[in-house]
Amino acid sequence: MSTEKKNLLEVRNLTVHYETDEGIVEAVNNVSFDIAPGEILGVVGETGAGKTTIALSIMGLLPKPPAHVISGSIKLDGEEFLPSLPEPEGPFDFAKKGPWKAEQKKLELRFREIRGKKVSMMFQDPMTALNPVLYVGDQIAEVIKIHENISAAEAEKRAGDMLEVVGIPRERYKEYPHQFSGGMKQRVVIAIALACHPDLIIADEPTTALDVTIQAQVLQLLRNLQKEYGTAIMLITHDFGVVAEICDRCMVIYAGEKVESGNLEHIFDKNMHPYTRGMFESLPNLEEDTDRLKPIKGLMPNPMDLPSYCSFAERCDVCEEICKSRNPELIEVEPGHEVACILVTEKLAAQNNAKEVK
Amino acid sequence: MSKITTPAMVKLSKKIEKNANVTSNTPGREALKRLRKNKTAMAGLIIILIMFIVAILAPVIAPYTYTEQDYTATMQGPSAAHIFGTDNLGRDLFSRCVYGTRYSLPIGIICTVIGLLCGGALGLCAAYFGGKVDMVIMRIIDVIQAIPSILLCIALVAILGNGMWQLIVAIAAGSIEGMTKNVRAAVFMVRSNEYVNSSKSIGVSDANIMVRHLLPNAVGMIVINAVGAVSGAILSISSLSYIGVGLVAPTPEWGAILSEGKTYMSVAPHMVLFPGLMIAITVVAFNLFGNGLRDALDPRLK
Amino acid sequence: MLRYILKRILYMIPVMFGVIVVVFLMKMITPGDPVDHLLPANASVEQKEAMRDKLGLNDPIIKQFGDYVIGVVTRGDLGTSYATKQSVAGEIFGRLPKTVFIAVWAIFISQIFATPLGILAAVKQNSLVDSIIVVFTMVGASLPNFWLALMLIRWFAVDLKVLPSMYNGTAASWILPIITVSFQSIAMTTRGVRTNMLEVIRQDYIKTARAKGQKESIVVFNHAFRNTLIPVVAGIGSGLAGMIGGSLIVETVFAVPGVGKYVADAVTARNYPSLQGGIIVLALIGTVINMIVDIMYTVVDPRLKTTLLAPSSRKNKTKVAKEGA
Amino acid sequence: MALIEIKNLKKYYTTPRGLLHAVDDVTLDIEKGKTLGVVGESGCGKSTLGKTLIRMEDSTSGSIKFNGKEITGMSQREFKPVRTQMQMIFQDPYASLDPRMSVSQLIAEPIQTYHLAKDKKELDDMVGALMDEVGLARRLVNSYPHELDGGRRQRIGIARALSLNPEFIVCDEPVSALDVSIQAQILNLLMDLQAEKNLTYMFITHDMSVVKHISDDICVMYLGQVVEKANYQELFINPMHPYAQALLSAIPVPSIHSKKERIILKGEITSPIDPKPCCRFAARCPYATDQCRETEPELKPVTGNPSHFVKCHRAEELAAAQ
Repeated sequence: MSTEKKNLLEVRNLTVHYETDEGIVEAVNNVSFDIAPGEILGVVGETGAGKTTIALSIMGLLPKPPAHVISGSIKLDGEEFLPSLPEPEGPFDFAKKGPWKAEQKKLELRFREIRGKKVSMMFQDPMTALNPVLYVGDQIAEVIKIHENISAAEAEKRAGDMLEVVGIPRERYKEYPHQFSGGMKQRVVIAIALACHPDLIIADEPTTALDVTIQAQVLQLLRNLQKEYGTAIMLITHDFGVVAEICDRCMVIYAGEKVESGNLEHIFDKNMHPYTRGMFESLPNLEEDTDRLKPIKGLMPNPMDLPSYCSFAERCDVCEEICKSRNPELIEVEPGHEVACILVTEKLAAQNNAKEVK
Repeated sequence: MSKITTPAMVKLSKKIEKNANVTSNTPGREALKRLRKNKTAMAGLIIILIMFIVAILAPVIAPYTYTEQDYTATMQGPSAAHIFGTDNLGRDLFSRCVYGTRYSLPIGIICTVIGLLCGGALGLCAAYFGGKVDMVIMRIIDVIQAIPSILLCIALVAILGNGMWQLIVAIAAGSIEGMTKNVRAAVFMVRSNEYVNSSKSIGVSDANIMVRHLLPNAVGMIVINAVGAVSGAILSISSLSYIGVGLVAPTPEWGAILSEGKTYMSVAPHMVLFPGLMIAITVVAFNLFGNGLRDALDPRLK
Repeated sequence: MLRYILKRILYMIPVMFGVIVVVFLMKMITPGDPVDHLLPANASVEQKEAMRDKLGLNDPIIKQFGDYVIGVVTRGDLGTSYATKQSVAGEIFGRLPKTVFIAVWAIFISQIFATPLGILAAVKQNSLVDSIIVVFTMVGASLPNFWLALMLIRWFAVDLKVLPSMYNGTAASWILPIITVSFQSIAMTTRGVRTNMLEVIRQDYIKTARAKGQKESIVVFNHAFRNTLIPVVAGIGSGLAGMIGGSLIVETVFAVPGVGKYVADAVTARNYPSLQGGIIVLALIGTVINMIVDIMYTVVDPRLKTTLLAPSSRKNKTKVAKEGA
Repeated sequence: MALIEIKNLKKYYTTPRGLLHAVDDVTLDIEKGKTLGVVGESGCGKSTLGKTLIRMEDSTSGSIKFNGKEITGMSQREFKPVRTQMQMIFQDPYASLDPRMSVSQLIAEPIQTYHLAKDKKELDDMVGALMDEVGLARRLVNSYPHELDGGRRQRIGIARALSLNPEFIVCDEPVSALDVSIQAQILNLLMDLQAEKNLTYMFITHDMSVVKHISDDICVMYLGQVVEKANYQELFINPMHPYAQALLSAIPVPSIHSKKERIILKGEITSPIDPKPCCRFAARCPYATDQCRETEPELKPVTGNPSHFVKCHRAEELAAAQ
């Protein structure tokens, strides 16, 4: 991993739970990762893997309640954004409540300063991400007005510029979202995200709702703008194709845990975690004919009832006795390539032992 | 990766163990479970049940008959002998209010059921057949809707004359418009679901789709609205009585009791207060229950 | 836009025609002979027969219906009051301003209170404030308005003696009727605003606004509230229409000489022409209000505005087609 | 003889803005035991085509022959026996199952509709056999859809479609709502069932890799029309229509070694309301000429390959130039 200081975003041991009527959903468990400036990190996982929860934690937009950040640290440019004080236990814990509330308030104020300015977020569905009763132009101007001390006219002019940057003529400033097609709306969403030249954009499945040809347009635009502005992107997706297209690095999330991460070569060609492998094998191949797909058997475990050992053990083809004995730890198999699999750990340890014996 | 153990999680794992052998719950049973957990809904239901018991046991509960007059004790305030006080003829208000449950409650429910049957049939036809049938029915409903429902009820009672069945006809007729619209909307919502298409693609007949898919899925929404309609009907009944149509004095209907009492309000406010409270409590109970039902049947809104 | 308004006005015609048909049918089944009410009790059989001819009661029903419709539509002829032997239309229109006055004020007051209360409850969902507001709306919507009116009279007129108990033409005597009507309306509107606000606050575009770093208060008012305006407008419409129906009761309690009291008096006196005339006039008002509400929708909801303005939407489409990457 | 023969099929809807040409003049054959993949972007009419085919929507004009029999003019009674032969699997397994029915009720519904079981016992046996066939554990027989995941729900949908022993199944995006690992399970199941029962599929999807995997022939639709139809390999190796070329080049490939040239199209799919009589792709086509903007090309076989159809004035000219 690159030197700690250079990182734009550092997430350490993030654990987030949702408290629901049915029980506690362990959405994110002990996830750590970094994003360097100007880097595109792909976050891949299936529905319910906890990708969006990670994104919302970074933005400070988790719905509380029911969400609770149990532990961890989120540092943006070295500044800590998770509260240091523990949550009060119940409404009558007055001793903890006062300072906790004060800290929450301070954090919220700080979050408001960075949201849209330093980190912006694109939500999954462009159809619903724009306010239906406001002009699209004004929705872009809004973020500029919040963060930059300029006149309304100036902000509107800048918003018009942004429209042109994403390939929409500025005459359409005074139109409503419903007058735009899906791809155009996503362009507006990109314009909002980029308007204040943030250091990091969190894009939550930005192209999932779009058709293939439109997806290609939007990805191209996103990549071009990313290069031009030097913005880092955390791209959440379930599609390895999209990752291959634009990402520099990739991390795979399974049942709220990070199972593998590395650069594209590590993930696509030298992947070691059985889940990552299984994902690739279950994809229909475009380049060559395959008679049968190799699906991963079974289902993702209920996030309310995760096992005390490797969450993937029940679905794993190569699972051994030892896999059900403990939780795997994330180890670095080669520089920048991390895997959380007990078998990989064991194999590596055996190799090292052999070396030592020699 | 270490596991974090919190007290809540321990509680949860116990819960999971408890539920381990519960294999399946029908959506209806799950809704019922949610309903039972809903405190306000249960409070509403309990009040309604108490009202029913009072209605059935009225002769036992009421210390006097509702016609018994005591000229030595007219317009007395609440006391141990007359906990709600007495009216201008010396009748015991508590007894009259107790007997009042025998009017508002059953009539309100009967009117709603009649309105639901008529309106439900119309709404179901409109929603299912669509096209011209829908248009004709909805135009008729538009006309009825144009006349404020309380006015329609009053006009009908004025023409039909005072009395129990006339009142029922009038209130039921006044509720048809709302019922038709509700049932139509509910069925429309269900009809747009893909599973209706799925059954059509199999070749299931229209009647079967209506009975097996549309009604069971729409029934929740219809019931919620019907419960709300009962409280509306109870308010209408008492409003009519108050104006002096429908059930009139000396019937111990709450609105009628109140109407009798209003003349003496400056000297004997209890003659207005208690019957009004009875109406309010009953209506609140139905509204509470209706809201709870909504939460239980439609968890999305919570 | 103009075409839409015109269409909406034209649409009122069949509805009002239907109302007239309903009222005519009521007239047909109404018990009693109208002639008895219009002539002195000692009138001779010939006099009655002449009156009947004059009123067209001997004509075939179809002709009676035709004459009735023509009378209502062309001359605003709603018949003659049994009680005063005056034109019903004239009497009603003389009383209309009072009813409308109460309703408009009540709407105004209820919006002023209900909107902030509803928003507050939704923003602080499940808090103590929310619970109090919810309980208030529940109880407020359940109180019979005549009872509430009597209680208000008792407190303000009898006990405190600060306001007149009955309408007497002074400004002070308007206060209690308006409070009574608005109270229920506040409860119902608050509930509506809260439900809609909760719905809107869950939407993605609210998350987007928050992700911009916008202040929560601006998120609530600029983004969320503007989207709840659509149902709020609908609430105003149905509320006003409902109030005009409810005016019957409140005007009776406070003896306000409005249309509501006129109709209520007609009911107790079995003065059918006045009752039927009242139905037609009140239905007309309700229909007009609904029309205005439908038109207002297009103002608050840009989605409706553009679909209704067909030419401009076509223009947009060509722009989309021209659009390049 | 093909199992399904579609000739000049049209399905128009009247909308306030004009006539929507959802399916416009489609001519197709589907051979028995084969899979025809239908691909296109949202709004291209592929779902409407599927629904019109099994008469969930009545066609505006044109002919559909099933086993040589014309079915468009049939009365409901005549059509009833045919309907059992043509079934459909729906896109969203969350919406296409009645939430108030248990698994057994859902699977039994078609059997009961056609009175195929003599008694309760036989019905239960048939339901159990179907559950085995689609890989649903029998212990789930009394479960409700809300308790099951997407993959299992889609298995119920498949069991429903299979219960009448159809010859032909329209699969309308059956895997697009599922995660990749589950998607592979369902695709395998569909292919196994086809091999076992000699089923004929029409597989509607927007996912090019899925359609390539499962189809024998593929047709590409654009604004209600078939613009290209060919064997799956032929289409992927040698796409002739500029739209098909763009569509194929736009697929993100999950590999870091694929270095293909992307064709990024201008603009977006327009709506098929009152289209002009010209090539519908002309507005976005990088090769469009005046001819393309004035006259509509025909869907005709490519010279030298009678099974490869393309609807483009310039296809062969462009292919030769490359």
